[in-house]
Amino acid sequence: MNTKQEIMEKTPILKMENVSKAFPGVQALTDVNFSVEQGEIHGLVGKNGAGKSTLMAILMGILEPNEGAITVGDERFVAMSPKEAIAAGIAYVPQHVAMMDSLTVAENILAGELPRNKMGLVDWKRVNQEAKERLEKLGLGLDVNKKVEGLGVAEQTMLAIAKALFGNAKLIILDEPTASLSRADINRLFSFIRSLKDKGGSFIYISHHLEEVFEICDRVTVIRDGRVVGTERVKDIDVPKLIVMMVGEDVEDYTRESTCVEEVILNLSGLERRGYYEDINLELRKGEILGLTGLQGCGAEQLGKGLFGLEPRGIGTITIHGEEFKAVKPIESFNQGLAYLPQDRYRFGLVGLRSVRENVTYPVLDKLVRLINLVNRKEEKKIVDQYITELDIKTPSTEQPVRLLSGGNQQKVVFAKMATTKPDVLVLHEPTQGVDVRAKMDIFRIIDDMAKQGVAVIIISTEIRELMGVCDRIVVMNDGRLTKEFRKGSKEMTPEKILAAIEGGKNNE
Amino acid sequence: APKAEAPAAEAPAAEAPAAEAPAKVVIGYGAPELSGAQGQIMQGLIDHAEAKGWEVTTTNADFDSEAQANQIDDFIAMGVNAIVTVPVDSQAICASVTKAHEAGIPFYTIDRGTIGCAVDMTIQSDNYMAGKQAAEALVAFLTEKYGEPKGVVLELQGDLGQNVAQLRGGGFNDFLKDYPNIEVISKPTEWAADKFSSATLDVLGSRDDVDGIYMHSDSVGTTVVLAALEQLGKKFQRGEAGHVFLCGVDGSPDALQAIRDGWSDQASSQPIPDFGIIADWIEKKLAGEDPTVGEVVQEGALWSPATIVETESGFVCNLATTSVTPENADSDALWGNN
Amino acid sequence: MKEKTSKLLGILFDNLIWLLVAAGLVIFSSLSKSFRAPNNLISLLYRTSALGLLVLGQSFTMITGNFDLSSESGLGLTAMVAALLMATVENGGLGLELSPFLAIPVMFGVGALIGLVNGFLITRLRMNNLIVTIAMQMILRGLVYIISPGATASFFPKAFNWLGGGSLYKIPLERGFVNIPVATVFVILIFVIAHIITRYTQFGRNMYATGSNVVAAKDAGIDTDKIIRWVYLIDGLCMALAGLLAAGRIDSATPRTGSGMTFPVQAASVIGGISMAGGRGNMIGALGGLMLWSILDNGLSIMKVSPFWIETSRGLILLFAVFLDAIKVRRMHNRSLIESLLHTTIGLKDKTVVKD
Amino acid sequence: MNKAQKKDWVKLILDNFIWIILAVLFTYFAVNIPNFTLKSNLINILLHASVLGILAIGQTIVLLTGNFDLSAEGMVSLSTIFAMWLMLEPGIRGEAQGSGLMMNPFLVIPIILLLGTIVGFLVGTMITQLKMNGFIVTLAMQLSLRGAAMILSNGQIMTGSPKAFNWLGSAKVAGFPVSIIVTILMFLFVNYLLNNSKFGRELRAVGANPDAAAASGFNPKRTITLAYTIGGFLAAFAGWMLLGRLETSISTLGEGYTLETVAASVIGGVSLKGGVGSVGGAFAGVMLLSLIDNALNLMSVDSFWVEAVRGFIILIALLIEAQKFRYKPKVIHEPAIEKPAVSGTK
Ligand SMILES: Nc1ncnc2c1ncn2[C@@H]1O[C@H](COP(=O)(O)OP(=O)(O)OP(=O)(O)O)[C@@H](O)[C@H]1O
Ligand SMILES: Nc1ncnc2c1ncn2[C@@H]1O[C@H](COP(=O)(O)OP(=O)(O)OP(=O)(O)O)[C@@H](O)[C@H]1O
Ligand SMILES: [Mg+2]
Ligand SMILES: [Mg+2]
Repeated sequence: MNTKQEIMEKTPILKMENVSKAFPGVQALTDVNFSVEQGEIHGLVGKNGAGKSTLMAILMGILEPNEGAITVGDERFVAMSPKEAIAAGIAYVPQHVAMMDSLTVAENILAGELPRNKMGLVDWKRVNQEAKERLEKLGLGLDVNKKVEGLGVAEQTMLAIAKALFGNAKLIILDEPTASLSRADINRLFSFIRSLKDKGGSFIYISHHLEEVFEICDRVTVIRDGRVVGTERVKDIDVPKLIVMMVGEDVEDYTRESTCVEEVILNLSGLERRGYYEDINLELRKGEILGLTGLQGCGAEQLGKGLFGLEPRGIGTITIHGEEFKAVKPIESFNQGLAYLPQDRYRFGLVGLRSVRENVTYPVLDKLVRLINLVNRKEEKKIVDQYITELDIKTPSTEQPVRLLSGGNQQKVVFAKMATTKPDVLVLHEPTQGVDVRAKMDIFRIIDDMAKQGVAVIIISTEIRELMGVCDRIVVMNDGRLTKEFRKGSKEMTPEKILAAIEGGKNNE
Repeated sequence: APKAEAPAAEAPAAEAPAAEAPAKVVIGYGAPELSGAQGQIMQGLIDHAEAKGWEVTTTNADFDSEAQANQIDDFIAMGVNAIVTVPVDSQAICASVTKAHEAGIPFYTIDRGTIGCAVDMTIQSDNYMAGKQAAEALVAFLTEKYGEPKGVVLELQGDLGQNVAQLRGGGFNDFLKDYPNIEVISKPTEWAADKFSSATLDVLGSRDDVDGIYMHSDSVGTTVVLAALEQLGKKFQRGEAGHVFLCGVDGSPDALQAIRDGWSDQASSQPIPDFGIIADWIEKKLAGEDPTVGEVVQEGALWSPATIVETESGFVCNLATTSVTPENADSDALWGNN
Repeated sequence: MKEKTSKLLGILFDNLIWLLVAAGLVIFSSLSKSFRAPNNLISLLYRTSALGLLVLGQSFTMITGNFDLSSESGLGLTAMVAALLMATVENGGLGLELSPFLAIPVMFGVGALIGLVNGFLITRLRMNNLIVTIAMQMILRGLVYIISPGATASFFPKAFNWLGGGSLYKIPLERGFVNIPVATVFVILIFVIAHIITRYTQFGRNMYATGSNVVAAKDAGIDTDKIIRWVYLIDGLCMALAGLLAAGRIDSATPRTGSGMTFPVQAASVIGGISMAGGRGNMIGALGGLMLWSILDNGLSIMKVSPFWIETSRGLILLFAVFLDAIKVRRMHNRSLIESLLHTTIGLKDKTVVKD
Repeated sequence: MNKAQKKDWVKLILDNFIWIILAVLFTYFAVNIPNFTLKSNLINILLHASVLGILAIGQTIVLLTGNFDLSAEGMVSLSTIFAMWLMLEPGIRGEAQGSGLMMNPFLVIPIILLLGTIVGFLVGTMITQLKMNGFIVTLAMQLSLRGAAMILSNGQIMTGSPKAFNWLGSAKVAGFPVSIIVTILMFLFVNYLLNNSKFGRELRAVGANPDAAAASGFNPKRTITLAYTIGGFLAAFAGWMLLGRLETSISTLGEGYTLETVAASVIGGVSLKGGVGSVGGAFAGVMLLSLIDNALNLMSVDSFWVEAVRGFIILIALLIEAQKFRYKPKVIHEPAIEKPAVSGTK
């Protein structure tokens, strides 16, 4: 075993040579050379729409390249099929995990390789058992008999990872696995990845969280506009350098000075939904940006959805501008001045089949409607073009179906859509997930502008650094209760303290 | 052949056994469908049966032989005294006939015989003959029009899966075989009114040389076809130039009316409600009596004289059909007129 | 105690279809003596055996997220082919008077062929499964008319009718006997097999995976297209079996045999809990759907409901069945039963309170 | 950008591929079938397309929301029978009893249109508010409506609708049937509406992803209900048109229209999963079917072959149409999410 590894050392397990790929209206990849060595964790970074996922899709045989060749181990492919890719020992956690909603967690994890008894029939006992073990190794305590429908994005990602990591794959691709994961999950994930690496496993790791790249990767390759800018050992560079490689200029964390005034807009008192959250009391001022953070399943998600009416809200009173907020359905919430950016952009955020233009203007159609509800195309186009430039959404045209955009660009569309509504209260759940360093700044600037115009904003997120940069106040939620509050400027407000507060709930159990 | 009297006279004799069996006599009637003439047939049987104080339970197979088989199973399960059906399919029905006889229940069919098994009696009007009658009228018309039997005629067929349609088509086409100069364009319609319409529109809309139209069912066809002709500006009365000769089978009220109004020319009228007289023979059967081969006469009845013959599919009672033309279109004896 | 009962209710609701079946049996039995006659009860599945096979095929395709509207004609064609081969000339056959043991394999050949063509068009040429099968329905029915042509072929060797019309065992009674038809037993048997396939084999689970989410299934290395092709092949064989049952049942094949079965097939499967979205439902449920359908069919006609009213009654009863089914869907929203009931019946519920 | 424009052309062609097929087929028939291009025949083709077309509009609107409507053909049957029942004199015509109300057509027309609308609304409500399975609900509704028609008519043919009523179905303007003009106008209007109105956006959004639509401030339930309501109205309207042409009705009228309309819509590029497609495409689909039927009536095809040939041509058309998938890029960015139970279809 060990000797074998010695030999394999330094020999690339994967080589992609001169790979090019064009889509209608988009040159996604030009002449990309990319290789991964046995037993290394190879980072892959680049702006949204740079071509990372496309490259991986080609590697998995989901897309076929226009040119180029792929060598896995000692096999050479011009274009491989998904079956071949899997046979060659490559496992893939796509940027957008697809789950079989109508099947149980256990079956989703083991699909295609269900354990069978000697009669060749599926052995459900063992199916559940193995699934359970895998999840526990990743520190997930999910009920494996539950159907996947109703699970959150984070949980679904973890399932996908659980599926990929435990196969006997030689090379494992993780395309933005942490976009929706909490820090705790990430830590567990990383330690597990390392243990596999020690056993000789190789990884391709895609992320927009550059500090993660430095934390876990050995080498990193940067792609810009479909071209490889370069490959570096992480030892040899630092974050700013990397950013310059990606973006072409350097970007520092976004910070702002508070714009909030005394006038209270939103008031939550005694909000409670059994099993999710209880005793929620909160005041939000005009122009204030409030960060709400906590562990997965701390109840923040349900609170957000509840406020907006995607899920039952439970009991308690809410007032906006002093008058009671009774909305139980999204449409009513919009009308009463509350807008919400959902975390699960595929279920709640986007209508993938429809164009960028349509998606952006859905919530404001009423304002665009002229006689007998015909939409005013001119104004519509104005709005859309404005956001496409402001967020530099990478799309061949406004008519491109959103599902054909890159993940980050899709996220930008979701954000643009919410920004168009000019609400009194804006609730954003992970607004920057999957978005590149540069675009994050644009997003925060827009949030800032809205706050300046007097909108009260709640950002539900696990990205403490970002929150610290942009929020006037950060509230920590623990097992459904608001346990701690940090004010901007107070010396209390340090990442360590906040993290402690977040984990706190767990500790005192 | 010995001449039997009209079975109605036998009625008193039938009382006795009916009395022995205290339970009311129940007849199971299985209709193949309920649109057009079929509804009339069912009503006819019900009328005759209820006149005898019997009860009739009815089902509708909707053109589905298997459904009919199921429904007859149900009758057997209910233990009816006799089963009467209009078979969806003359051969497919046999499985059910055997079952019924095994259960000791007499089995009768109306309008269509069985093929391959014997029933207690079939009462029918000759569909093949009906088609012939239409063809005769057509030939007469064409000969008058051109001095010789030639021309083009559109045949609107019923559902070719059913032997009614095949007989009505067969009688018509076989008769025309002797007239090579008459071209027949046949279009299937599955008895559907809209298909009658579109076929007429399409064919007459694309060619002007069509002299006549033969409808496998004038109860479905007459109004529809006339409406279509009007659409095409080809609706002329008898005698006018460009009049399209209309003939068909059934002798529905509309058809007769159209004949009287001079739009239509011929209809082979079936003695549809009279099929119900099968009740008389059922009564006999229940009294343990078999039909007698020979002629049956009843004064003033259009179906009379009917002839009873014994075939390998059991006794068959053929009721006369009438070719209705402007001359006899008013006769009250026609079912379409009352 | 309280959650025990609600748990019980939960179980009942998950097998709602069988609840309905039971209800149907009880109601009709109490209403009609002839309905509860043992022979009639046993014949419930006998009368719909052919339908059952189509439901089975349909369920398979629907589990993978596809439709098959061609099966009714497939049944007709396979039946007619066999009939033509076996029947004598005067009975509408070709006069080959083939032995059933040759004719039946030919049937299955035809069925398999239909399945293969469907599968090929849908997976290789990426044609919309619904329309493909609609077109196939026309084509196959057309072929029946062409080969027959338009005539019935009947009277087959006993061996051929055994499965569809034969009786397995006759229990003598004081008057008459209780007859256990082969078809009844056969249908139950085949549904059990189907259940085992769908629940306990890798192939079966791959069917669900495919129907539940093609992308995910592909990611898991499942060759979804292959699965779909297999499913349509099986479906084709089901048509042949159905043809065998239907033809054997009435000892003949008419040009119309099977026509108009499409909607009953769909209805039975969907009532049985097979989702048209794919990936949901199980064969036992489908069997229940079949039972319910034939209970309605048999019950209504035995109840001396006027044929004019049967359609309507069936429609309304169907509506009621789906209505109950809807309550079940609400339960999936993990609501309490009472709430579901309230909500489903009049849409009234205190929106702001939810008991989990 | 130039490249992108070229690609847009490809897209344009692909999206309107059905029209090309239509054109090809038309030329083929025109060349091979005598009299095919006669004015009277062309009018006939449109005439057949009219009733089916109206129904196809309704079907498309419902399909866009990701649902089926199997009940429309039942409404065609009931609306016509009910109209007859209201207008005819009591039972002089065999068994087919009119109610004897002898109602004035100008009253009857609004009544049946209202009937259709109400039934459509009921269906929609059952599906959205009571969360009942759309497929079965509409199927059951079809049975019930047909049944009602059968009860009203005793299963008998009812003939002889008054002239005033038949206007829509049989009248002509300058030798051009009103029904065609109305149908074409209807298509143009609805097509424009769906492509430019908020309602159109809403329909497609709800069909493609109900949850996201709801989260975007739409009301899926309202939309779906509205779609079915419109469908019901159009079904009754089609009934009015058809009765006007046939002057005859029977409870079995319109059997098989459901499959035809669904086929037409899908051939015209409407997705059964909802969210994509246009009424214009559906119109092309209807034209295709009607073209085929007409051609089959003109050609001297053996009656026994008609059905098979018909199916075969449809299959070929679809086959060609389907091959455009080869020019469409694969999607790597959307987990094919299954729709939740908004429409009741679990
Ligand atoms: N199926 C498709 N059709 C057309 N264009 C596509 C398609 N898939 C991807 N693209 C385009 O290719 C480019 C690269 O996309 P890709 O998803 O690889 O970017 P990415 O690096 O993964 O971005 P992100 O960080 O946002 O995930 C983008 O501009 C995207 O719009
Ligand atoms: N227990 C639950 N957990 C999670 N989500 C839920 C739960 N109950 C309902 N929802 C979601 O909350 C939303 C509103 O609930 P509900 O089912 O009342 O909507 P609805 O029935 O469409 O509204 P209406 O009252 O108009 O029928 C729906 O999107 C539903 O999916
Ligand atoms: Mg990506
Ligand atoms: Mg509700």
